[in-house]
Amino acid sequence: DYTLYLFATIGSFLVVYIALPLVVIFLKQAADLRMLIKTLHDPLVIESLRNSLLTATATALIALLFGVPLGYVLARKEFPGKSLVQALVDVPIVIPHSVVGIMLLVTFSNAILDSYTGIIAAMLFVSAPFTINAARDGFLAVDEKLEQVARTLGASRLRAFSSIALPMAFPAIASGAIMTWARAISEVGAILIVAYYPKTAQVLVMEYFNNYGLRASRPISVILVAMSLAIFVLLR
Amino acid sequence: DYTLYLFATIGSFLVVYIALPLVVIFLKQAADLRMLIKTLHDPLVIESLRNSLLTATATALIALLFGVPLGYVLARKEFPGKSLVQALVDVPIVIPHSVVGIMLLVTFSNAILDSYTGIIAAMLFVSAPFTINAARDGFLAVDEKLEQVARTLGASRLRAFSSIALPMAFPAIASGAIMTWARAISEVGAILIVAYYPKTAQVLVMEYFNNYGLRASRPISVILVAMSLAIFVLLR
Amino acid sequence: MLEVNSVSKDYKEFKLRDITFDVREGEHFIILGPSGAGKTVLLEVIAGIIEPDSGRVYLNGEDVTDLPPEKRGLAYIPQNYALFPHMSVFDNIAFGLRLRKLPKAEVERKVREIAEVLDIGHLLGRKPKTLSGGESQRVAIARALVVEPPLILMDEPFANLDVQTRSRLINEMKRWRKELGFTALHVTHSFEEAVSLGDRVGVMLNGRLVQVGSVREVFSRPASEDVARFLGFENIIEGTANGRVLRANGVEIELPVEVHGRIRVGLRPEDIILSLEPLRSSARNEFKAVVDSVEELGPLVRVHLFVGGLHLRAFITRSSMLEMGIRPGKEVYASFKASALHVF
Amino acid sequence: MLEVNSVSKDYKEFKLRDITFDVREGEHFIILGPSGAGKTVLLEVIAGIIEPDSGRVYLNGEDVTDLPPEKRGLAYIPQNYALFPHMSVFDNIAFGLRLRKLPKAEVERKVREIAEVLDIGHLLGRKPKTLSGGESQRVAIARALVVEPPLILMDEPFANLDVQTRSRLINEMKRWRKELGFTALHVTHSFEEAVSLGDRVGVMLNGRLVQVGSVREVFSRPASEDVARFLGFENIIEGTANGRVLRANGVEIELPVEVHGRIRVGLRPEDIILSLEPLRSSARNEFKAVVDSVEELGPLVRVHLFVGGLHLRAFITRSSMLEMGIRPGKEVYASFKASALHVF
Repeated sequence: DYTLYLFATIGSFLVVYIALPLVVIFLKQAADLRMLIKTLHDPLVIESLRNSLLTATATALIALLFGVPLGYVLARKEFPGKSLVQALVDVPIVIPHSVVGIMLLVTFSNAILDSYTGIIAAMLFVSAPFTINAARDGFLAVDEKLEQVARTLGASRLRAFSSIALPMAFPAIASGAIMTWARAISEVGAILIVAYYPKTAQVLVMEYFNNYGLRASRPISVILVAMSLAIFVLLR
Repeated sequence: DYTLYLFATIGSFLVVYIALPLVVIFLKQAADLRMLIKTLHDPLVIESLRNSLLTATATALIALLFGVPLGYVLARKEFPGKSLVQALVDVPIVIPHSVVGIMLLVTFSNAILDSYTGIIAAMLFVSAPFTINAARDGFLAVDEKLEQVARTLGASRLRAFSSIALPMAFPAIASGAIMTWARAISEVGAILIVAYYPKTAQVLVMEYFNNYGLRASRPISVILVAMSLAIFVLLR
Repeated sequence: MLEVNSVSKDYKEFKLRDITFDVREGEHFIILGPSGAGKTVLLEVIAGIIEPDSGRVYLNGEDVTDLPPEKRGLAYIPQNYALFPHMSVFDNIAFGLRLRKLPKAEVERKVREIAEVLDIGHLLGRKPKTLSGGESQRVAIARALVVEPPLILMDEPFANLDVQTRSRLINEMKRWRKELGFTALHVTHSFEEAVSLGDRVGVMLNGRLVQVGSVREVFSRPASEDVARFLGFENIIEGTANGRVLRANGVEIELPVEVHGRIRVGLRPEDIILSLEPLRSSARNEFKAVVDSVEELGPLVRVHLFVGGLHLRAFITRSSMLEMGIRPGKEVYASFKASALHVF
Repeated sequence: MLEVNSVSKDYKEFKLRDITFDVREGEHFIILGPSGAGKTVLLEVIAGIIEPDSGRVYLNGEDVTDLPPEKRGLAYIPQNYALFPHMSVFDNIAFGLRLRKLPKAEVERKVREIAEVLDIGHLLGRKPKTLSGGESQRVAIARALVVEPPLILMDEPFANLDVQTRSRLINEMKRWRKELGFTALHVTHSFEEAVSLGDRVGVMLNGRLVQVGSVREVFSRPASEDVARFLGFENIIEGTANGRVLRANGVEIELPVEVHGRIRVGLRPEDIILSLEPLRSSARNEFKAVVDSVEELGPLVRVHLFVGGLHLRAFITRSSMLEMGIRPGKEVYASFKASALHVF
C-alpha cells in the first residue's frame, strides 16, 4: 500500500527527530565517562539535583493536596461557572514560561523571589493542571452508584469518598501526580525569573553551558534525561 | 452537602492561584498604560514579537507537514514497534527544557546555534507531540468504512485520504496545530541554550527583567499573555 | 411502613409525577413498568440519593424526605449490583457492619451467617470481578441484608442474569424472605418477576403510578387503556357499540357483553388468528385483511394488517409466516373470538 | 459472474472457513446468517477491503483477489451506509462519477436520473446528517448504483430502519432491480428479506457457508441440524427409531414416517402446545412435563420443560403464561403432532 508507506516515510522524520537527540546524548556521554564521573562528584551538581528533586516533590504533594479535592468537585458536581473553571485549569499550558515567572513576581513580589517557595510557586503554576485533570478523570471513571450504595449502607459522604472513590481513582491520581512531578522538574523559564537561587539542576545545566560550554553541561543533562525517562517508563 | 463544600473550598486554592496572577498582571499594567504604549513603540520588542510569531508559525507548519502523515499511519496501521513510537512521541513532555537545548546542540551542534533554525528546532522538539496526537485522534474518529467505500467507488488510497479523511479530521488537526503553536511560543529554556539570538519575545521578557527589572518586562508579558489567551479562547 | 406521598421529580430525561403508594411491613411490593418509565429515579428518591421536587417520603411514620441516605438505613441494590471492586466479597458484605462499629468477632459471625443463607460462603475471599452474574447478585443482596434494614430497594435485580440463574434466584428469593423476613420494594419490567414474587404490584407508565393492586387484579382488570396496552393489548379499537355489536371505521365486531355508546376495546395480537382461507366458525369475528408490513421479533413476527380502515397487529410465528407466504400486500383472513375482546 | 473459491480468513473474532459459491448475472443472492457468522468479513473480502488468508475471488472470470478495491469496481454499501458527512447528497452520489472524470453535464444528468428512480431528487442539496434512515439508505444505494457496477454488495441494508420504511424499501428494491437491472449480493440475518428478495439463499453459520439453494428449498429441507436450529427447530431430539416410534431418554415419540436406527428429529418450539389438562386427541404426542424455567422474549415466553429426561423448549404467549400460572416447578401437559417433527 504505497500511500501508507509514503506517509510512514514522511512521518518517520519526526520520530527520528525526537529519538535521535536522546540516543546521541547517551552515546556521546558513554564515550566520555570520565566527565560523567567527575560531575557525579561535583558538590554543586549534587546540591542542585537535591534542590530539583525536593522542589518537584513538594510541588507534586501540594498539587495532590489541593488538586484531588478540586478534581472530585469537578467530577461530581454541576455548578455555575464550571466550564470557566475547567478552562482556567488548562490555561497554564499556553502561557510562555518566562511570562509565568513575571506574572508570579508581579503578583507575589518578594515573597517568592530567590527562595524554595519561588521555585515551587513556578513549578506549581505550570504543573498543577496535570494532577487536577487526572484526578477529575479518575473520579469520573468511578461509578457514582458505588458511593451512593456505600451511603445507603451508612457511610457519610466523606467516608464514601475515602473508602470508595479515593482508593479506586488512586492509579489515575498517582499517574497524574507523576506527570506533575515530571512537568515540574522540566520547568526552566519561570524558575530563571522567580528563583535563580537556590540553584536547581535544570538551571545549573544552563549555567554550566554558559560558563563552561557544552561538554560541562552534558553530564548533568544525561542524568536528568535518564531520570525523566525512568519516570516516564514508570508511568506507562 | 458539607463534604463537597469543604472540597470546593480546598480546591478553590488552585483555581485562585492560577487566576490571580492573570488578573493581577492586567490590573497592574492598566495602571501603567504609559509604559505599555512605550513598549509598543520599542523596535526591539516589535522585532522580538515578529521573531516569536514567525518561528512559532514555522514550527506549527513543519509539525503539520510531518505530523499529519504520522498521525494517519498511527491511526490506520498496526505495525511492530507501534507502541514504542507512540511512547516516543510523548517523551518530549517530560524532559527538562534546558536539557532539550543541550540534547539538540549535542546532536546538531553549530547547524542550529543562534539561528532561526535553532529556535524552530527547539520549539519543534517540545511542541510536535500536540499535532501528532491530535491528528491521530482526529483520524481515529473518522470511520474507516467511509474511506473504504470511497475506494470501492474508484478512489485511490491517497484520494480517499485527501477527499474523506483529511477534510473530516481537519477541526481536530487545526486545534492540534494551534496547541503546537501555543506550546512553541511558550518555550524558553531550550531556546535560551540553542538560540539566544535572534531574540524572541519570550527571551526578551527575561532579558528586560534581568537588565531593567520587573516594570520593564511586564508590558511584553501582558502582550504575550493576551496573545496566548486569545489563542486559547479560539481553541475552545 | 414506607409511605410515598405525591412525589414529583424531573431528572434528566425522566419524570416522576405525583407518585403515591405505600409498602406494608413484610410485603414484597413490585413496581412494574417499561424501561424509561422512571422506576430507577423513584427508587433513588426513596433511598435519598435524589431529592424530589415535591412530595414527601415517610418511613415508619417519620418524614425522611430531607435525610441523607446514610440516615435512612434503607438498603439499595442498583441494577449493576455496584459491588466495591477493590474489596473482597467478605469486605463488601462487612462494609455496613464496620460502619456501625460492631466488634470484629460480631462482624465475622454476621457475615458468615448471611453468606451461609445466601450460599456464598465459599466466595468470601474472592474479588467481585471474578464472580458470575448470579454470584454478584447474591453478594449484593447479602451486603444489603446483613445490616438488617427495615426495607430493601432492588432495581431490576434479575435483569442481567441468564435464564436458568434467574429462575433459580427468583425461587430462592422467596425462601430468603421466609428465613430472614425482610420487606422489599422491587422495580422491574419483567412480568415473570411480578407474577412469581409480587404480593402487590404497581404499574408505572411515563412517570405515573397508574394502578396498584394484587397481581391477578392488575392483569385481569387493567385500569386504563395505557395499562392494557402495556400488559399486551396492542390493539385498541374505538367505535360505537350498540348491544353486542361494535361499529369501528366501518367494520362490525361482535362483543362479549352488551354495551351502548362510544367505547374502546382491547385485543391481544396473539389472539388474532391468520389464515389463507376463511375459517367459517360461527363463534368468531372474521375479516378479510391486507398485510401492511411485517416486523420480525426473533421467532415471532408481528404482522400489521388493515381490515378496512382498521389497523390491527397480529402475532404469528416465523414458520407460519414462511409457510403462509405472508408479505406486504398479501390478502389474508383475520379472526378472533368475541371473548378475546376486553371492553374498558 | 462472481465466483468465490474456497476463501478462508481469520479477522478479529471472526473466521471464514472455505467459502465457495457463485452469484449469477442479474441475480439477487442473499447470504443469511446470525450476527457474528462472519457475513461482513465475507463482503469485505469480496470488495477488496480485507485480504483473504487463502482462496480466490473471480469477477467475470478474472482473478481479482490481489486487486485493491478501486480496481474491482464493486459497489459496497456497509450497514451504517457510510455517507460522506461533509458532502451534500448530490456530491455523495456524484463522488464515483467525478473520479471517473466524466464531464460536468454528464455527472449532473446521471445523478439526477438515479435520484429520480430512487425518489430522492428533492434531497440533493441536503447534508447526510439531516436525512432519515430510509432516505440515507436510498442515497447510499444511489451512490453505489450510479457508477453502474457489475455487482452491488449490501450489508444488512434494512437492519437500521423502522418496520414501515423497511417494508416499503424492500418492495421498491424489487422495482429498482427491474428498472436498473443490477446484480446484488446481500447479507442479512432477516428471514423476511431472504423470503421477499432472494433468488437464491446461502446459509452462513460460524464462518461456513453450510447450504445454498432457493429460498423454499433451504427452509423446507435444512441440510443439517445446525441449519435446522438456525431456522427455528430449537428442539433436536436424538434417539433410536423403530418404525414409527422413536425412543429417546425413555420417552416414546410417534414419528411422521417409518425410520430405523439412531436418528435425530427437529421440533419447533411453537409447535408444542401446553395445557393444564390432557388434550386427549389421538393424533398427538402428549406428555406430562415439568417447567424448568421461563424466559421472556417480549410478548412471547420460551418455556423450558423436562419430559422425563428430555429437555424441550416451547413458546407460549405472555398472556397464556399468566393465565395458566406457568412458573418453574409447575406440572403441565406438552403435546405436538407427529407431522411437526422433522426427521434429518
